Amino acid sequence: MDFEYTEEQKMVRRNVRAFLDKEVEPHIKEFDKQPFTHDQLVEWRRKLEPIGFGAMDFTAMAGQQGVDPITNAIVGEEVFGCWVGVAAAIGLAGAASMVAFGSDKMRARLGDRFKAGELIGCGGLTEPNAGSDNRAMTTRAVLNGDHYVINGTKTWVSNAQISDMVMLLCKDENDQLTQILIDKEESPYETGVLHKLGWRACPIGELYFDNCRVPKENNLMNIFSELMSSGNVEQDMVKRGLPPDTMTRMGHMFARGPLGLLAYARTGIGQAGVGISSRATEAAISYAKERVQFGRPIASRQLIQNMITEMVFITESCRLLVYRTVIALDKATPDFRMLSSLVKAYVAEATVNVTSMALQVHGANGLSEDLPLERYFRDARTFTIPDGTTEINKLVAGKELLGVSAYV
Amino acid sequence: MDFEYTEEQKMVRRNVRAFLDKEVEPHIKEFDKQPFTHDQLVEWRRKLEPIGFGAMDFTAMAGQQGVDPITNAIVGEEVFGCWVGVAAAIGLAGAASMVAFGSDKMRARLGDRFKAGELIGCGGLTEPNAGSDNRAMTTRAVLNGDHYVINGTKTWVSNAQISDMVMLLCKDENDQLTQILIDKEESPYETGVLHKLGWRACPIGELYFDNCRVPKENNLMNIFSELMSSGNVEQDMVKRGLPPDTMTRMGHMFARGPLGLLAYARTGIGQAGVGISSRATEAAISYAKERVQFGRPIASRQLIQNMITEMVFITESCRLLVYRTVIALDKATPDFRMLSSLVKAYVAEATVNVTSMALQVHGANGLSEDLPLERYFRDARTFTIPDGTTEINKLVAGKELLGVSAYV
Amino acid sequence: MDFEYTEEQKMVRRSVREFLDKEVEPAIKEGDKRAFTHDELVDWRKKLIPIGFGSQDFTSMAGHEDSDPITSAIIYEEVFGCWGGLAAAIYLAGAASLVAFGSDNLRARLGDHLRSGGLIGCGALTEPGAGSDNRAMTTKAVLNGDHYIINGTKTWVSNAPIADVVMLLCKDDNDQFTQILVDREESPFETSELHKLGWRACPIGEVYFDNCRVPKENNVFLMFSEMMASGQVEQELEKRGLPKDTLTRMGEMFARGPLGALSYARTTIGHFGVGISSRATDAAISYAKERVQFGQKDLSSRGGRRPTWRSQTPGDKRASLAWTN
Amino acid sequence: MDFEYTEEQKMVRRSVREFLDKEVEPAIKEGDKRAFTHDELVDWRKKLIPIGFGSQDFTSMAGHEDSDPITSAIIYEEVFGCWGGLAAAIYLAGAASLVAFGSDNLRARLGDHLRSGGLIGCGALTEPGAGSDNRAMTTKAVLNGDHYIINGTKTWVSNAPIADVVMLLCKDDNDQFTQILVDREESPFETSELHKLGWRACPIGEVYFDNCRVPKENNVFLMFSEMMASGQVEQELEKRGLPKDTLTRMGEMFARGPLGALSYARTTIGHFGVGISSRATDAAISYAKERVQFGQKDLSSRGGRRPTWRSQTPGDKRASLAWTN
Repeated sequence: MDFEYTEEQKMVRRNVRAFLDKEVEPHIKEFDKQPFTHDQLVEWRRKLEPIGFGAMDFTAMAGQQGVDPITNAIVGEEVFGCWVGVAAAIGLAGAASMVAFGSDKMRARLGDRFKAGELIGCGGLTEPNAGSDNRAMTTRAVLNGDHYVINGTKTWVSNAQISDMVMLLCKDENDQLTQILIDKEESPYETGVLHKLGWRACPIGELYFDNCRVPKENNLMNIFSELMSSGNVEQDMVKRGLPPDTMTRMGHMFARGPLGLLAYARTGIGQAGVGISSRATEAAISYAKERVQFGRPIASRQLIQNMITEMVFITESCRLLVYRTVIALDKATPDFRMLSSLVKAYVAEATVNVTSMALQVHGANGLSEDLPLERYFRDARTFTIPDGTTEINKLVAGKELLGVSAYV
Repeated sequence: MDFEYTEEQKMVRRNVRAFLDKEVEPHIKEFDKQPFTHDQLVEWRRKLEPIGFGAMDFTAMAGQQGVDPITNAIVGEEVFGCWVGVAAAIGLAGAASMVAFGSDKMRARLGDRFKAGELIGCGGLTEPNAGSDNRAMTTRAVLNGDHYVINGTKTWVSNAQISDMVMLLCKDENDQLTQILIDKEESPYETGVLHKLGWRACPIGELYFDNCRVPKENNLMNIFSELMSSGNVEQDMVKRGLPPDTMTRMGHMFARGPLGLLAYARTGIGQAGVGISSRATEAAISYAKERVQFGRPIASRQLIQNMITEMVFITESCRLLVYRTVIALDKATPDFRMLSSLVKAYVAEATVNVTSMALQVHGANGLSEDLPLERYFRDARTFTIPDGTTEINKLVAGKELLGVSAYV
Repeated sequence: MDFEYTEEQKMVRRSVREFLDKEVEPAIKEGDKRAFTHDELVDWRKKLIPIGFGSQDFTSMAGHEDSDPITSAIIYEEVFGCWGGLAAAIYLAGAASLVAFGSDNLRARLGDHLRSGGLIGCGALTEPGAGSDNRAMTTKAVLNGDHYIINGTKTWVSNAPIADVVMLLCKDDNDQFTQILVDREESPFETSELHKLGWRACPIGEVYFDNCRVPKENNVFLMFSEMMASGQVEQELEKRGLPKDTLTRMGEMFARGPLGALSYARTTIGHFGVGISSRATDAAISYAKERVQFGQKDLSSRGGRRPTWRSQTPGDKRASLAWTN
Repeated sequence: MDFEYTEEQKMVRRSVREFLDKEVEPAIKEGDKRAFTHDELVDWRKKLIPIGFGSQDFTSMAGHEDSDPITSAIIYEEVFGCWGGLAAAIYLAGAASLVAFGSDNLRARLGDHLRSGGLIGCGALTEPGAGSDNRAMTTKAVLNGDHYIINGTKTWVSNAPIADVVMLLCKDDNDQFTQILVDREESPFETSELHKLGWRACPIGEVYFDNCRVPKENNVFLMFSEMMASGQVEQELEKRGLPKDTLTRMGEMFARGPLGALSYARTTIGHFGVGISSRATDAAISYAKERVQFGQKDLSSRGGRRPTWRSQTPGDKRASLAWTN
């Protein structure tokens, strides 16, 4: 066991932090008021590419290729800790990377824009009446000749209203879950906007499919099974401009069905939580040392030290558990599902607690939009819902730990 | 960074656990009713020596020599998790190892019994009116010819009533803190017994010094400064049967004054907490899977999974922070004092919470003395007081983090 | 709405607290080391009845020892806050009060004991396999002629080891819940003691029914339905020395089935919590005001002086939450 | 002790809730996007005065808009629970009520406005460097002839951007706390707005005093001491249209110095908490009963139907904590 960062990891954190402080921080206040437009998000994605965040690699959710998972976690902590709005929007736009698996026609139509980083993707999972319970989904794709005809509504979809394409999870004629890629230009769909507590810069909305026609060949499940049975997967990958071992890596991510990807997303929220908690704690420490009341810095008061030591304890113990999870995911150890849900549930809640205390240390200034504390708090509070609420993730972890489900 | 145990560490945990389950567990119920007698404790210490716990090396508190700190932590977790009473009594008896630094006369008188593992030591720090505030100590050693004459009362001293010798912290004529070794046979003192919530097997009591005469040469501070200035420390160590690098290792422990040793004790409480939490959580998981109510195991109920996932989250995140602290201590990194107090404060409190939930999962059986849950809970609750209360450790950590003291 | 104690309520608290400080507090340290014997508990109960705690009125289970529920709450807070083990044992012994509704035979044999406060009852509900899930109970009373034959094990029964009478909840031949009064003398059964974290003075244990024979007339449901059907409820009550409105008050307690009384027991745990928290907070306030660390007071003047918190009774009035309300 | 609402109190809650559901609730979504202008707030206040919230009686600061404190609490719970931003703005505007104690000049100029509910007040306490530590205040009023010259900055002042009158807490020449009423028209000062997490509709901002000249007679301490010393308190009060017992009631509020009124404001935050928690719990209960996940109800019948919780007002009576009490 070893708890030290390598010199390179320390350098990555330093560089990323310096980049964010210089290039991003000064713009947050202006841009975190409204959801990004399509072009704004494309621009921000390009801006963050140099630090290795938001690369249009499909494995982006599982971290950059060839980069060790702790380094990825460090980058995730820093970017999310700096500005959740931009990090969430870019991260979730990564669904567009699925285009690389699309048909020749799709790749011909969208490949260039994808490579240029201009394609904004989104993932349609949640429905008004199907949140934690994905079996209750009613959005359906019915095959009609060589097209699917899709009907239904998806909600709480990040980037919905600025999306170029959708990775849709829905049911087929046989009531089986299936995944379909939808190119908005070819298969238009309507969208709506949702307004919310946090993640202000990240567009979140609804997708409305009203007899939306999508070519049969866009069924992602079919694409993958054909790829696997073709016998020349590695060549095919190279043809698509993907690394030869792509499918092996996909295997880890999807090892547990179409929702396997969630383990990455959930661990990502753990990283985000630790990143936000770190920033908030750092801010509280600085403020407490500077703010003088009753003749001494408030840092010298026991009730302030009570909050700050608790914030440090929570942040540092969560950080280590997130790292352990990140490595478990990378190695696909048997406990990765349990750990990723444990981290999603408890680190997200812990982050609400830490950001709330950090705000409190700042007094009225903690409420002010001139300082980032109120944003940290709103963004942290938001994290306890997506990618499985705290409650459903406790039940996912509980099932892994106890061998019995308590969902119903 | 790396979060995996080595094969050897896993084997150590397995072996230690198997040994404890076979040799110790069956006897706890009988022996945890009363504080050990002197001979009982000697016997238990001998019994546990094969697994590397309780060796009469002065560095025992800092872990076995030559054994990596994580392995030490594993042994500590397992022994404390099995039976705090025996672990605390043996661990704190280790003060006797200071005899190796004593005068020729002392070593001649006590050396054999020490080597045979028969010498029970204790550390006199707390006084009725000097707990966290050691500057308020009133026990005083006044030099009179070639003897100190000591007067005062020490309380909450583990092993006090069965001790052969005391490592005493007190004030000298100049109101400076000093440390003196007291051989009970040579310098008799009276003792009293305290009754308490937990740690039932571990004797805790008071020491009464009433004009107690101790040879001047037993002043530990003098011993060390003479050793350091002698110019042949390594030979001296060998003469005393100690490893040549002993003083360098001592340096770490005492680097921050006579209370530096506390960082080891505090981290040890973190290890103990994680050990107890692990056992309690394991017990709750087993019980929840077995206990059937309303036709199904209670493991399938959401309120039970809520408790158990929280217990796992707390235990595993605390475990990693304790390991990080153990390594920080071993390497004497600048944050070891902060981390050891953070761990003492928050892991001890977390352990109370975990053991309380584990008891609750067991229903009435959790209250029963036939199962260990009520003992885990009492022992865990006890840990928030010794070696600095939760509160004073928050202030120690807070001072390190914020650069300003909030003690007063 | 009105949040003030009446003068009388304040006086009750004061006098109960004074009584407890004088008569009970000094005995706790020794007394809480092991569970009460039968006679010890009877002595304690007789001692506390005058302050309004532990009367053998069946309604004591409802915490209504005083006609005013807030006054009852005050008494319960004080007694439970003073010594949980004692209060729990006396409170739960109140199950014996059902004897007053029993047959002539039962009343003839136990009535005097009951009235003198000498009868210790217990309520047997939990089983090893039936805790929250009372439908899983397996203890069964099978009617055989004019007796029930009872078999089964009850656990975590307060006062079990020293009980004279058990109020047993079990199932009958038809797997329906039923309640039976078991008189230990007439229908012997074995018990054992369980050792536990708290409530050290309150004996808790298991009750083993091994073909235990109990007269049919001891069925509590029958007792009441017969009384109701007799058309002479008031006379029956008078004969038993019970107030006329007894059944109305019972009705409130049992309005929700045989487990209805639990609502009262659960509220009593609330009194316990408030009482003990209040004592603990008083103690913390006293200690915190007295304990000096890191200066703030002249330490030199304190040498050798025994701190007051060591000798003070927990109910020290100088800092009492209860009084300031 | 008595924990029941009177029939009248229940009726007050019902009618206030109905009023709010009808007149206020529909406006919140738009209205809470930005801070009120002066005239918007005046309109809202005039709308709410009839239900007993926001009267310009100085005692409104004490939450005593009704003679019965529990009734007042009910009204406060409901209004704060409905729309925190609105309630806070109106409540804190009540500082203007001190104008009634002001000089003839002040009353002549502002009295009508005050009585009509058109005067917005604010209380300026916090400074950038003086939060909890009010002794660190640096805003100073220096007497120069018959005027004070005031210099300093106050921050986190509710209603600052739209206030007509400031009740200023600052220090005088002798570094003693003093309180001065500043009429913005007569003694102009600049303000700015602060943007913040919550209370979106309530304007909060800073107040900048830059050699601001205020007539000496606007010193609140002086106003009161002169009135007391005049020997004609009742006549003075009558002249000002205030009830005869006004000073007695004031005495209660200010009994603990110039910051005494804070105890009232702090209790008001308690009403806020209870009101908003009650609304939030009601909403959670409704939603939890309606929301189906993992089956339990026939989903097929629900397709396309808009769940009620989307359209329902938060005050849905079907599951209201307040009503069940």
